[in-house]
Amino acid sequence: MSFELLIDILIATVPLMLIFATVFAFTTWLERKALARIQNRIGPNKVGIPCTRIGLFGLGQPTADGIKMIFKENIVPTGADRLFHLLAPILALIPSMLVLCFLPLDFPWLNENSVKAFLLDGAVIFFFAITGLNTLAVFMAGWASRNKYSLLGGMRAVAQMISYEIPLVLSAVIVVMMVGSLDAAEIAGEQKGGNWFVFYPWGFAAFVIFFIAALAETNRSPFDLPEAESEIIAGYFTEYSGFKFALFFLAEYIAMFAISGLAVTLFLGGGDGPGLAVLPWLSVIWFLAKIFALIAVMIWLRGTLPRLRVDQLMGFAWKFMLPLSILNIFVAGFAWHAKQLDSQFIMVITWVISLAVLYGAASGLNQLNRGKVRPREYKYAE
Amino acid sequence: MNEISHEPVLQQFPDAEWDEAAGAVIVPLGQARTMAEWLLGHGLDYCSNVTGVDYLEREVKEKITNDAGEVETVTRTEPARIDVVYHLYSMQNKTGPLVLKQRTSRDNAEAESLTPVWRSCDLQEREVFDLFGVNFKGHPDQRRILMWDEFEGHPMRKDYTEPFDYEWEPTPHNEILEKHQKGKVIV
Amino acid sequence: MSTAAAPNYELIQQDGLETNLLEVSMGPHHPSTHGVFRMDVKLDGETVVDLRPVFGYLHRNHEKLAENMSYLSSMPFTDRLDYFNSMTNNWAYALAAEKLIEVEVPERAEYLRVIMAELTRLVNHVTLIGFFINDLGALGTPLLYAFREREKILDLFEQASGARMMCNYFRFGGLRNDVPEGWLKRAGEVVDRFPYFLDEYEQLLCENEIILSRTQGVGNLPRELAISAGVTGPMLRASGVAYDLRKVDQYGIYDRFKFRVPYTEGDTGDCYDRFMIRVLEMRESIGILKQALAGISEGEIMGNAPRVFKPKPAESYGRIEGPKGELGFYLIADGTPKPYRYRVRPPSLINLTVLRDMCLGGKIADAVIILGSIDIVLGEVDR
Amino acid sequence: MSILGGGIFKGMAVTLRNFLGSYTNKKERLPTIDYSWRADGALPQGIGDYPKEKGEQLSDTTTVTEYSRNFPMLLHDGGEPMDTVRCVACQICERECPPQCIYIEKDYDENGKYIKRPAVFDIDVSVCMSCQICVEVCPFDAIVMNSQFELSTPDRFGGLLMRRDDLLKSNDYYHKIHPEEAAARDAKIAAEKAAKEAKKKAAAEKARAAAEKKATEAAKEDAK
Amino acid sequence: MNEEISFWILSAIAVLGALVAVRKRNLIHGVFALLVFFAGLSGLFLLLLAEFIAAVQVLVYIGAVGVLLLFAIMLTERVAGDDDRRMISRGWSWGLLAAAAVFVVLLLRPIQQLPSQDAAQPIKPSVEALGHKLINPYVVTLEVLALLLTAALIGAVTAAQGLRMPKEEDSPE
Repeated sequence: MSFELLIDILIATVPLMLIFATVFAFTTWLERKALARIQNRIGPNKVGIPCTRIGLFGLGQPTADGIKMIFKENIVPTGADRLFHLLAPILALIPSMLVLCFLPLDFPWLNENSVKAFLLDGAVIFFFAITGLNTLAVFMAGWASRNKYSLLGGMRAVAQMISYEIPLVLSAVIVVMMVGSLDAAEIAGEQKGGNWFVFYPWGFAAFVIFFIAALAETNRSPFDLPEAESEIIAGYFTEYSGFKFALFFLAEYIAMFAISGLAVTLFLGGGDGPGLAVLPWLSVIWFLAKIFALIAVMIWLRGTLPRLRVDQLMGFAWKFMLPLSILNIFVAGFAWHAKQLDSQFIMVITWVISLAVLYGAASGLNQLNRGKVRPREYKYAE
Repeated sequence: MNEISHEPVLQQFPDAEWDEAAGAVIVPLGQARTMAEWLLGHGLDYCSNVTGVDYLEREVKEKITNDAGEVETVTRTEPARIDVVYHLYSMQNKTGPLVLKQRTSRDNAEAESLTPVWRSCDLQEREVFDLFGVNFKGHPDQRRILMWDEFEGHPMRKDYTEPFDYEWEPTPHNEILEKHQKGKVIV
Repeated sequence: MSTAAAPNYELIQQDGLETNLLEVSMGPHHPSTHGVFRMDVKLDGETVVDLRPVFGYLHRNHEKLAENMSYLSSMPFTDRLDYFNSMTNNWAYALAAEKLIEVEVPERAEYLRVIMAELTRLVNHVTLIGFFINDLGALGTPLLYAFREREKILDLFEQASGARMMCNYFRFGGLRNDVPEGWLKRAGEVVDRFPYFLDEYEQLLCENEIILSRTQGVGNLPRELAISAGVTGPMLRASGVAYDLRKVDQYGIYDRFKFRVPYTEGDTGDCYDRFMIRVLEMRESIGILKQALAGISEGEIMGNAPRVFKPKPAESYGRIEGPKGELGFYLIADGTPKPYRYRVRPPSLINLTVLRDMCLGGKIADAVIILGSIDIVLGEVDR
Repeated sequence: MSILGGGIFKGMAVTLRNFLGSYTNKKERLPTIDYSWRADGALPQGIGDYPKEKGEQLSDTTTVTEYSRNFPMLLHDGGEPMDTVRCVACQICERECPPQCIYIEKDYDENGKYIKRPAVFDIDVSVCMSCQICVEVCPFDAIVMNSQFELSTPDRFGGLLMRRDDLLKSNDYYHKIHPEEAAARDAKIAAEKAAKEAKKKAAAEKARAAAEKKATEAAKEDAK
Repeated sequence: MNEEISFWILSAIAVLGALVAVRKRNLIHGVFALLVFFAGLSGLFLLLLAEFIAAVQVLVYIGAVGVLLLFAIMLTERVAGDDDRRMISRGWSWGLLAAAAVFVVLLLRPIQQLPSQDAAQPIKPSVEALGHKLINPYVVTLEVLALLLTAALIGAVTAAQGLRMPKEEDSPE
């Protein structure tokens, strides 16, 4: 192994981790601030530059939180599996960090070799393979804590992640099918010039399914059942404190970035955006901006929605998302063949038919699953 | 709110008494359940309040007019007792209340449970059992409700005196204190 | 009827694959048991097969305390029963004691009592809905909107009585003091703004698909059982019984106001009904408030009742339609300045009678929201 | 047919409106931050940063509302506190206090004669629940509610036990913190005093008249 | 050189994982050790430039089989055994014999052929090539496998349906 290759790899990986760690800190602040404003509070506003009274809108809050987390006591319950209790947060963090390198981020400082460090033919499939490891970490945390709530949370998390991985993968498969490649860079390249897949009916449906499944995968509201504080305290990290908790927290946010990044790659054109011809490095900015847009929607949803019940959650995955995403594959295949004919008229027809089929199927499934659930009328007695 | 007349009850159950001062029907011994079912059948479907009242043995001075037409003060002793009071209403007729009282002795307090008739007595009778020590025959789940299971005594009784410390139990502190007083531990 | 009412403490039979039951003690330290309430839950997977409420963690024997002090002195303690609704607690106690000493309440005081009680109802219902949605898993957004509006009403309470929650405002025969100048105008402004908030609140919650599917068909309470179990308040009306003490007893001056009592059409009520009945009740309360604020006139606020008194031996039972249900006070006077017997009929406790019946067979998440929809305050449950 | 997920979108519209509204309409959306919505508008603006930035009015205990109450204080009419203290140590408040946090001892002079003032008047403010019952039962208007709230202390046991001398406040101070209430109370005392004086006067008049009558009668007698 | 170092490290991880998986009496620990073995194996595939197989190894063996094992263990009575007791089971010699037999049968020939393989050109199997192979020559096998899996899935669903609790009749509205 040449020393230079090692340097190249470090050039590729270290900034990635640093950037996302910083972005993580900023996102926690953003989330707290946005949620506070949604809830008509002002959120963190005190911690700014130390030893001064400058608040900086509370931008120092993540740093302060981090310092607090590090110095907090690490409590391991009696009877807990100490080794697994320690390993679980680490195991949660590693896959989340690892998958970041599959995102097609063209940093200006990358050279040929360092790009090669991530160059994998099957980037998309690797992405799913590695994010699947999160399940194990969650299970490990839930089991090792020796707490019934943790165990319930762990079991919920495992069931949920496995179920939602299927619609997630199936909607990604559509893009892979249309592009004919598993390579993330190639998929992003296909969407250059505003030809984003989200603008197609099948692409839009797949994007919505992907986004909903991604919410479930990252345990975000309204699918935050594994950490449902009103039912099972904090789920699998009930017994975590201090730095281990911070690692879980970090892992969760990094996973959010990673999965949003994949959504951006698959459906939102990757680094595509105006001004690329003049400034090529702008693509990174566009990419991150799109990630932030998705995360803002996640925060917005979190501020709005209550969570589902566990059986409804599974029902939603298997009875709504799965049939719809399978149908969507057929629609996409149909659209692909129609595209080969290269006719404006057929394109329009395809559009209309795809839209009708997808919307009809969605509302049909919705009716089927929700049954008699609807707003009611009430009587008044004088 | 229309009052419910107690006359039909007294007609149906001749043994029942009417306590004018309290405005309550005193249920004859052993007939509480039958009476409750009869009342339920006659529209009193809602039992609002169940509680106990503890009366110690006491001397009552009463002014009565004797045969000669003079007012004289008579002292009589009222025996100690516990009343279990039920406030009944009718939701369908929107009438009420009718007050029932089960009277029982203090030493061996026992009453008939009306939980099988009105579910609302469930927790409230448990509470009376807990705080007054009235044993309810026929209650499906008679346990202490507000006090902990190991608690002794019935705090709502009038002669209840609270112990110095409810939850005193020997702790290491005492040992350390003793040692400290003997000069063994240097703090 | 008694069969429907008979409590059944048997475990649900489980068929099929035999697995160990998971026994979870939810509470007294649990985020959503609304205080130090505890439920001993047996779970089969996530399904509740047995549930036993455990009470008493906040027990302070309020009744015994009150039996050892004068009638007036236990008035501030009634604030601490249901600490969300101190005004209505005061009213119920004042009502019972006023029956003993037979004083007239001046008209202005009666109007102010109605205003305070209805404002309290708004506070209670709006926060309850917030907590309920919080139990459903929303990240406190509806709750904080509720608190935002509650803030405005609590400011009114503070201006009138000097305290935000422990108001201690009612006295036997009237009120402690008159409201300050301009208070009625400010109250009018708050009341006028409230419907806009309710519109927004309903838009946020009432059509949300997740809330609909989480609450409908969950925690069914049949009418028969509700009546037999003495369930009162919005919970009873959600089970299809239009029984409101403001209509039935017409205590105070409620006979002067025009308002309607919302209730469910069918024979059973679920969590959604209980939630919606409260929303609709708030609208009616606003109607009452508007009438009361328009109808109030100048005058005395205190009848000629002494602060400390010795009522003649008698018994009285005063009950009002509290926001949580029928709040009753049972007093026995024996001629001394202290009540011989002082009993609170706590709606929160008695509404919990049916908790087990509603939770069995549901999921653990359902148990949490059913408890939320019952609307308990532990200060009142344990007393 | 309603739109798929229409309720969710409606809810999201509401939260978005609140998000934006918290920047534009503070009066409605952030009532605890913005106090200008209050009709009296007399609230200190720096209150949000309370321990760091004390609003002007907080330091001299001017209160939020007229009726706000924190812990009781004893009133005196100015000058040397113990000479003009209104309390006569009748112990009614001690008896009526719901949490039993008042302790009073009467004052006696060296001859063992009861002077109408308290020798000891302690209020344990860690027990006091600010219910104002003592104020209501006091027949001498001697005890009223203070609104000072900065009472935190590092001393667990002694620090929250307010002694007589801590509790003594002048009537002027009372006028400062609760102007309306104090004025009403003063008026009531004045009226009572006037009534008493009138009664005394009437009694004196009566006595004088009786004496005069007696005198005239005596004079008549003498004349006879 | 690099490849060799990586190979030895990964092999060590895999072997250690396998050994721990066999020896641990705590079932959960055992499963996680097994997963470490799978991870090592996946690394070895990656070293052979078989990216797709490596990904599938992670996806299927770690992601799916591991979780399946964990779920199965959750249904057993005693999850955590005593690690100290009976470190070597009674029939260990038979196990060793069986392992040796499998090793000989499966790997003897490839090992004998090693020198000749050395000269062969390393091919880079791309996902695309794999896909074409699956669709063109092996399409029947693939379809049959798919059918089998579907049948298994339907069977599992049917079995689960039979075991479900008899549901109480839906309450009226």
